[in-house]
Amino acid sequence: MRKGLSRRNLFKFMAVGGTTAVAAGCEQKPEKIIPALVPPVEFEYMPNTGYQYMTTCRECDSGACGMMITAREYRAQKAEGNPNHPLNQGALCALGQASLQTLYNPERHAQPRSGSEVISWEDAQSEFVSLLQQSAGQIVYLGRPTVGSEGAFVDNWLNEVGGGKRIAFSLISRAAEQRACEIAFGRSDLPDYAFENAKLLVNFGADFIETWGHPVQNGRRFADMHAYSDGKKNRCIHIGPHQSLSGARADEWLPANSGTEAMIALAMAHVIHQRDPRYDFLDDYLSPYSPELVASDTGISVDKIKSLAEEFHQNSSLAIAGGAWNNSEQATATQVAVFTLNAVANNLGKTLRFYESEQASEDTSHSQILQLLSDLNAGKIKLLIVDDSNPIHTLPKSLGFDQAMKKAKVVAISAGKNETNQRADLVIPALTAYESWGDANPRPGIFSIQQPVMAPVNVFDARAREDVLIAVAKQINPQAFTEINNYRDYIYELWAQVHQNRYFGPFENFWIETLENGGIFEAPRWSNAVDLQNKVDSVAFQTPLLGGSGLALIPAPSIFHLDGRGANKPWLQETPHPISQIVWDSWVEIHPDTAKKLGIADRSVVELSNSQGSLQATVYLSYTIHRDAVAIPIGQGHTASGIVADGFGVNVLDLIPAKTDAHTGNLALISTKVDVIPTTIKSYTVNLDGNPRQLGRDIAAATTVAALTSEKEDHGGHHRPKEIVEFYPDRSETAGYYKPYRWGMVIDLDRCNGCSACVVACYAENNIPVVGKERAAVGREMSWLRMERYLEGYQDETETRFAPIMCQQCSNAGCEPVCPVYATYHNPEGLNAMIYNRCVGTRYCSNNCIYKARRYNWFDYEFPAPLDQQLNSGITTRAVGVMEKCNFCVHRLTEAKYAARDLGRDVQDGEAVTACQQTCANKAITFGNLADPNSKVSQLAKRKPDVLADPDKENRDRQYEIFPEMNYKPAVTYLRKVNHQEVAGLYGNEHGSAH
Amino acid sequence: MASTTILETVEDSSRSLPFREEIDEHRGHPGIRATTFSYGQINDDMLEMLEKPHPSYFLLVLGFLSALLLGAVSLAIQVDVGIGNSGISHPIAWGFYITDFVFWIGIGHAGTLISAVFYLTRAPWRTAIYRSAEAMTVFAVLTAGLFPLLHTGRPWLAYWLIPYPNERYLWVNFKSPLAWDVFAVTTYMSVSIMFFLLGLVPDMAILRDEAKRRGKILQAKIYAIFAMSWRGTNHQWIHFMRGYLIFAGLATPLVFSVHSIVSWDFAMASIPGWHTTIFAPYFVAGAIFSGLAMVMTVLIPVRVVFRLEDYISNHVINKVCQVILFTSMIVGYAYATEFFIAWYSGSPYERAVFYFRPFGHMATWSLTGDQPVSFPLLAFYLMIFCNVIAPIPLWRKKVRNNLVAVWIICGLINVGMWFERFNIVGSSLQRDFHPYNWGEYWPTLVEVGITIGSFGFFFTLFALFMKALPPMAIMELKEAAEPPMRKGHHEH
Amino acid sequence: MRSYLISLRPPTQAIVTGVLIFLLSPMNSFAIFPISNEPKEQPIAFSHKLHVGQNGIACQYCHLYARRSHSSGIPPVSTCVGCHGPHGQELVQADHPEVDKMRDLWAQEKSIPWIKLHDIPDFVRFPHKQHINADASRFIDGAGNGCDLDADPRSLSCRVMLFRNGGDQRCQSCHGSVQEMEVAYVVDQNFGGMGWCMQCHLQVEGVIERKRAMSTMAGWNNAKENDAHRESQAYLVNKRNYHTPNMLDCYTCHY
Amino acid sequence: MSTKFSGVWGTFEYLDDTTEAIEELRKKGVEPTVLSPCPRHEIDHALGEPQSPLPFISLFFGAIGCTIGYSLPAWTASDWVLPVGGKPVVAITPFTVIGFEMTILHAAIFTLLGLTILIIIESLKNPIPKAAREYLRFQRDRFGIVVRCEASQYQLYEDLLKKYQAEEVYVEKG
Repeated sequence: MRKGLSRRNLFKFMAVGGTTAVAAGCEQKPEKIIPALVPPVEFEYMPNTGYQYMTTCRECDSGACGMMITAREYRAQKAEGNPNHPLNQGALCALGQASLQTLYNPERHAQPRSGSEVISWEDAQSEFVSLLQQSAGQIVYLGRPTVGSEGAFVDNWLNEVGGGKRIAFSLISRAAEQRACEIAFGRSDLPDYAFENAKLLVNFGADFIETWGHPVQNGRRFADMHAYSDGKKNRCIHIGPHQSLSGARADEWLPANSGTEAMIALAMAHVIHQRDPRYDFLDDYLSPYSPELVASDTGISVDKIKSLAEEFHQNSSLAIAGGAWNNSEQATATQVAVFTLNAVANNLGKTLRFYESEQASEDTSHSQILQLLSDLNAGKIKLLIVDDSNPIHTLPKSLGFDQAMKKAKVVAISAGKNETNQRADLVIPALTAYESWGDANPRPGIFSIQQPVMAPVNVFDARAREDVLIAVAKQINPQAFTEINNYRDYIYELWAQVHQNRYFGPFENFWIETLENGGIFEAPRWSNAVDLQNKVDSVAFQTPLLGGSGLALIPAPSIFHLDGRGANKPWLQETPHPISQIVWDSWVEIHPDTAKKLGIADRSVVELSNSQGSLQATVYLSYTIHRDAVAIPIGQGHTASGIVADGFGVNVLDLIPAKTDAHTGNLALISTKVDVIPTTIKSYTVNLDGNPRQLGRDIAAATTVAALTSEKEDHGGHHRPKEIVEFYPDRSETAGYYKPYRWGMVIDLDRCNGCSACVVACYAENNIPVVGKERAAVGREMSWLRMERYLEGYQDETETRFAPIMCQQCSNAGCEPVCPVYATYHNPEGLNAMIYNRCVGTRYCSNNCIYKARRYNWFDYEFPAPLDQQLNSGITTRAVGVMEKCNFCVHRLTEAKYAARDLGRDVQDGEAVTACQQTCANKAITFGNLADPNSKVSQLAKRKPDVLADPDKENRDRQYEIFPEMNYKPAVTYLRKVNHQEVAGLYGNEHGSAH
Repeated sequence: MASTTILETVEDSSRSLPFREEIDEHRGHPGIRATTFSYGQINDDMLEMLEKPHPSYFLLVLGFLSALLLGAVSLAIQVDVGIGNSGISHPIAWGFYITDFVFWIGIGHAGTLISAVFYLTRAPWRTAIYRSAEAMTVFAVLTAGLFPLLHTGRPWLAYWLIPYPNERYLWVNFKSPLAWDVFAVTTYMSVSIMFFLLGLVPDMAILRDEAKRRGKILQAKIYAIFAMSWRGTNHQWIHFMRGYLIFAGLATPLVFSVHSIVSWDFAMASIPGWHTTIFAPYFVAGAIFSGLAMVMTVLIPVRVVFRLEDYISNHVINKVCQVILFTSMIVGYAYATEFFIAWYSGSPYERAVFYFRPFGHMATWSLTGDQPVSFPLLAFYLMIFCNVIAPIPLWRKKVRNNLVAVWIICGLINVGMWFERFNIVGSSLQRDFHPYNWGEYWPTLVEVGITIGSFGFFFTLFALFMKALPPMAIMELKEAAEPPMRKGHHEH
Repeated sequence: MRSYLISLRPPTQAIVTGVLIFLLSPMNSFAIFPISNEPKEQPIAFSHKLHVGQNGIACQYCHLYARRSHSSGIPPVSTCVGCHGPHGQELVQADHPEVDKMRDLWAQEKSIPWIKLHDIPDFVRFPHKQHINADASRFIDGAGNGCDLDADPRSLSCRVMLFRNGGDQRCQSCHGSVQEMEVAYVVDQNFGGMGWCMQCHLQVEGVIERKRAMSTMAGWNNAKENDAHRESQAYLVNKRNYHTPNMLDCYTCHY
Repeated sequence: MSTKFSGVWGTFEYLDDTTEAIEELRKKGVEPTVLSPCPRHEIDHALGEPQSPLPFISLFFGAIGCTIGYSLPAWTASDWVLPVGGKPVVAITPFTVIGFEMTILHAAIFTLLGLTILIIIESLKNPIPKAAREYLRFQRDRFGIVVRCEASQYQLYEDLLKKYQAEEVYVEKG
């Protein structure tokens, strides 16, 4: 372009900007309007208009979810899933939503740094060059596992600069699973777990909703399999010492002793094998694992194992294992056992499938790390390049990475600050995935492109890591990368090959199409040739011995912080963990019975100690953990990752000893016991739930399959009055109301996994400020949408329920009539309009809201630069003293209406989408026009007339509203969670009254 | 008697006599010795109270002013930083400020009750105390009126609550109890001030003439403005007394309506513990209860300092104590009724709140175990103790005649009634429908500062009033006294 | 009244007048704190009069996003360069000092820091697009009649008339006769005020009916019949057979 | 009181003297103006129980206030229809609160205004001599009787007042 300006540099164009929400009469400083120097090409730019760009999410290691970024004024403002992408199909997880805060994180590196000294890019590059030249051949490149062409590129680059080794490092590695595939099936790739084909899912501790595999895809497939439909509901059994989110969604939890999941799998296989011997070579292998023999070790009764095995055999079933909780010293053996179980139950090719083409995934085994450590200590490595990884925080302290690191020069290439690059000799600020090129090929048939969706954030002087590498390589070796100038060229050429192999037509067209769609997506083809190999009997399972005394320690990967990289994102810190509802902290999950025995009170601080050291954290009592175990989430306890992360919580990995899995060399996370010692320290841990129980108030209601399908009368429906005598006619009789729209929502609690992606999406969409721990402690968090977690029942029968609660947009709202200035009123489309600029701030509406869905701006909240660039410029950012709440993303509705009007029609079903609905992988949220009887939301919200007429039959319908006896007439209809059996607490039928 | 002897010192001998209850039934009112005094004596006694104050008075005012200053500084901080500086939060969006508002409005009610309601019911013991009580009404309502303004998030926009024609075409929502509050409180404030000033007119004429006599022309002119050329002619008296009666007639339903409307701020909401039909009478009784207690708290020291046994006699205190006792029983009954209805209604939400108030948390359902004693818990027991138990000794006449005991009990009632309001405002919001949102409330220094400041504001105004205006209605004292008769008393 | 006022002393007169205006003025007539309509000094003395009035350049030649977006857009500097040419290739007004300022900025790759005039508060969403493309036939009969542009060009009837005329005149209905302005300024003192917006919107057919009369007397008398009748008067569905936007819903502009 | 006062006025120490003098004067067809430090029903009785028209003023303006109190909310609510909480737009029940408060407010304001105006009118009708106005004990403990009369009757009324043991009697010659 002219004058050397790329079009993406033009985000100076801010026709509307600044903050000028000043009361009338105050003298305003004249605002400046700075026009662009060069007009952007017309169809590419329109002020105040969101443009969508497809790219790939790079937040988690498994990841290659497609992302669709909405950019306004050339600033990315919202991340959504790419609807074309087969993995996530338009949805994103909480981490993906929060990727915007990777981009705009104020703690990103702004300049290259040598030691603690800020240097120029020229100096940084020349220093990098000299380091590389000094240590040719003794270079190690430690990076994240790659799913695209980046790995090959780096390998190539290492060759060009003098030779070295690349190590892919991920704490939550699937290496054991991969190794087990090799042993059991002779495949070098990972299988596809077809949840949706199974009628029974037995989960041996995989946290498939949180971190294992592709959580977004898992969540969707699990919901498809598990959700109630047409009078049927499939079952999910969770086996393991810790429930967590995945276990909470299961229908039954078998609290097996830590590390013994494989024994149950083998015992089940034993039972099935005896009945239906499919593989002869298993006779010896399975014989030591009869249910009778394993019962005492696992803590699961013989009958239970037998009946489970029976069920597993009879139905189309799937057993899965993996994730952090299977990462014991027997990780590979556990996986082999589970694969064996699937094989004997004849699940191969049905629910456990392999792709036709064998695409080996990268070796993420920790043996490489251990090798690296010994090499470092031996002085064999001169230069360590750490790319976007944080081994100091992520690896157990016992491995001594920080000491080993001192033996070599360290170059850190990273966008954000962390503990490792704080200690690096040279820090190269890298661009985030939003600003740079890349691609991903997570499974055969998916080629996902990662393109820059905006110019680099203007306050950071960062460059794309690959571009830096190319530039450096060219300085060292003039023959290197002669074909290309930057990584975009590399990707471009690479995709030309993809094009050659598959498509006709000119490449340019293909390239543009790829960028528009976000990649190439082909349907998977399955292999039929996979069968269990007799090598499995080479893997002998031994009961893992946990060192030390006390309770087994379970480091639980957090759905928000993953291995720690999410901790510096304000949204993820402020969103309460779905299980514990704790924000900005770590906690120790202990069974109440155990706590009683040890004399530990809830919310007290305990000290955990083993041979590795000790740490202190607050106790969270929960029935969702084995009596002999404690769980601590991974990811907190940072010291140099920025103000949002530092000083919050503890790093549980410090307690993990350096034990490994025999087959892969993977770190064993389940490998130690800890002593739990009460202390007298005052706890300052903040949980956002005022009460963990709903006291029979049916906020998150449930019913059973039997109740829904039988004709039996049920007298559980005492909430809704038998007869509602209306004092006034319905609002729909008011002239002009609900014509043509009456926005409404249906939330299916049977599909909701509690993953809280919707909560983060709401933060991102609606400019909701993050308030910090101190203010969250007094209830001033601003989240418009909250994932409420309620517990039902006791002991092992405890059921966890989730209910996303936002403003219910009531017809007979309590908030409206009490506002003295009409700042909130019922608008003709059925929304509780909240008009910020009219609000005086009496807070009466909040008091009178029975759902407490309103949030108040107690202060003028700050969006520290450059987080302010993320603010959605299509809506008002609220000032102090103003009430706010969910408005069903009214700006999105307005945009949909404008778009429809341009086409000369009304908005059709599915055109207006709220942010929470958009990002929900499980499709638990349906939004639309209730005034249209044919819309999906109307269909879902419709109740059976006979049930509506007779409240005694209430449990026979899944639709319900919260607090129907208040007659607020909410526009949000919930669908009951469907259980297989009724779960009743001691006070299950009480309503929270005293007696 | 020559005109030169108008203001010769009234003999003091009668005052040094020990108190005698047995006063000649035919002269004046039994129990109030001042009704036997001559017009001149009453006049001079009252004017003496307005003499140059003792230095300790200035010290007292200084003390009140510093409390006021504390409140002003706290308020400045809050407006500057934002309402978040207070302890109120989600879900307890109303805290100290609304408590203070209701408390001060309640204090105001006693004044109107004494001046209007007891005027209509011809309770003779009101005469000596009604002016002070009415002044308290005005000051209390002024104090109360500040709180709805300063508790809003954007107090600079609080004028939007007034229905005035504006450029935006927007009006206020008259269905909102807060809009009712605006009307009720401003009406109450206006009527109280008018009533107060109206009653002052003849007394201002007395002050005007007294100042004139002493040759203080400027003072006389200022008093003359308020006296509105009052001469005491029969025509003036006729209209005045009729007007006074009408005002009393208007103020009587007003006083009951205002606190009812204030109670509807809560009763109109759906929140358990608020949504109660009993609130209007309950609040009115509470208002009278606390207001009379405040009257006693203030007037007992006044009686001691100014040695006004003849005016604020034990008989008067006795009567006030009887009303306090009566309203205490009403309030106690209301507490009991609330609990009974909460149980009897079967509503789980009501039951939960009323379980919460005395017992704090609900550990039986909670996995979060024991919580510290929360603030409303303290409020609840203080409320029960101060409002129901503390007044019980008043059943004995001996206690009612003991000034110290009465003063202590009335002080306790003030504390108790403040906490009663806090209990209502705070605890219901802490445990409402949605258990997920249950929260705790602890006030911050700013809120405490503003609350102290409100007391400073009230007492500063009252202290100034004590020395600027006749604290008792001279005209009415005279009216109640035996008129001078040459031929002695005759039945009428 | 007038003679009485005159007999008062000026300060009293002012106070009394003020109070009377405050109390008696019809609701739609005033803004308490009017917006300054003083022309503001701009970095470059750009003359709309010259460009629009004399040379006849259409508004949307420069403000090119007006029909497509919320924002009308300030012309990029390259639009200026397109006609005037950069240093070294001067075209129109080769040596005008003000134009040279623009060329200097262009040479330095800097934008022109214009001062914002038409500034509505951030809590208002004003879509230029919806107004530029609006269907002018939806005004009530007679709206905009009786406009006398010479006497009072900023009267309501004239503003509506300009809007109905369409084209560049539609821009003038809010921004005034820009083609006659040497330095642009805000013509209406209450520009951007809510009542100022509503004045015109109340001239749209059905809006008054919808605003005032379409109350339900729910529960009182014949509510249903009355409301159905009123609804029929409110033109909920327009001639193109889709629902018209509700100009009275607060959420239309404030969100 | 621009016209010069012509008449007789006297001061009394005792109420019964005063009332007897009034009764005597009224028998002679004179309506005296009586000054007293406080209202006494004996004086009213002697004057023949005169009544004030003030209640009618209060009632009238109270009614107007009531009308405003209902019509203002009703009109403003229907001026721009903003339905809230499932309630009717013009909801009579809650407007009763406003109606009541406005009734009281208007009645009170206009009672005070009416009272002032009535007193001014009466004062103009029944002027008091300047000397009587400056006699400072009427507000304290003395009663006074003012009789407006022609010069010819000065002696008559002076004697009459003295007969009832007026302390001081003054003749104001207009």
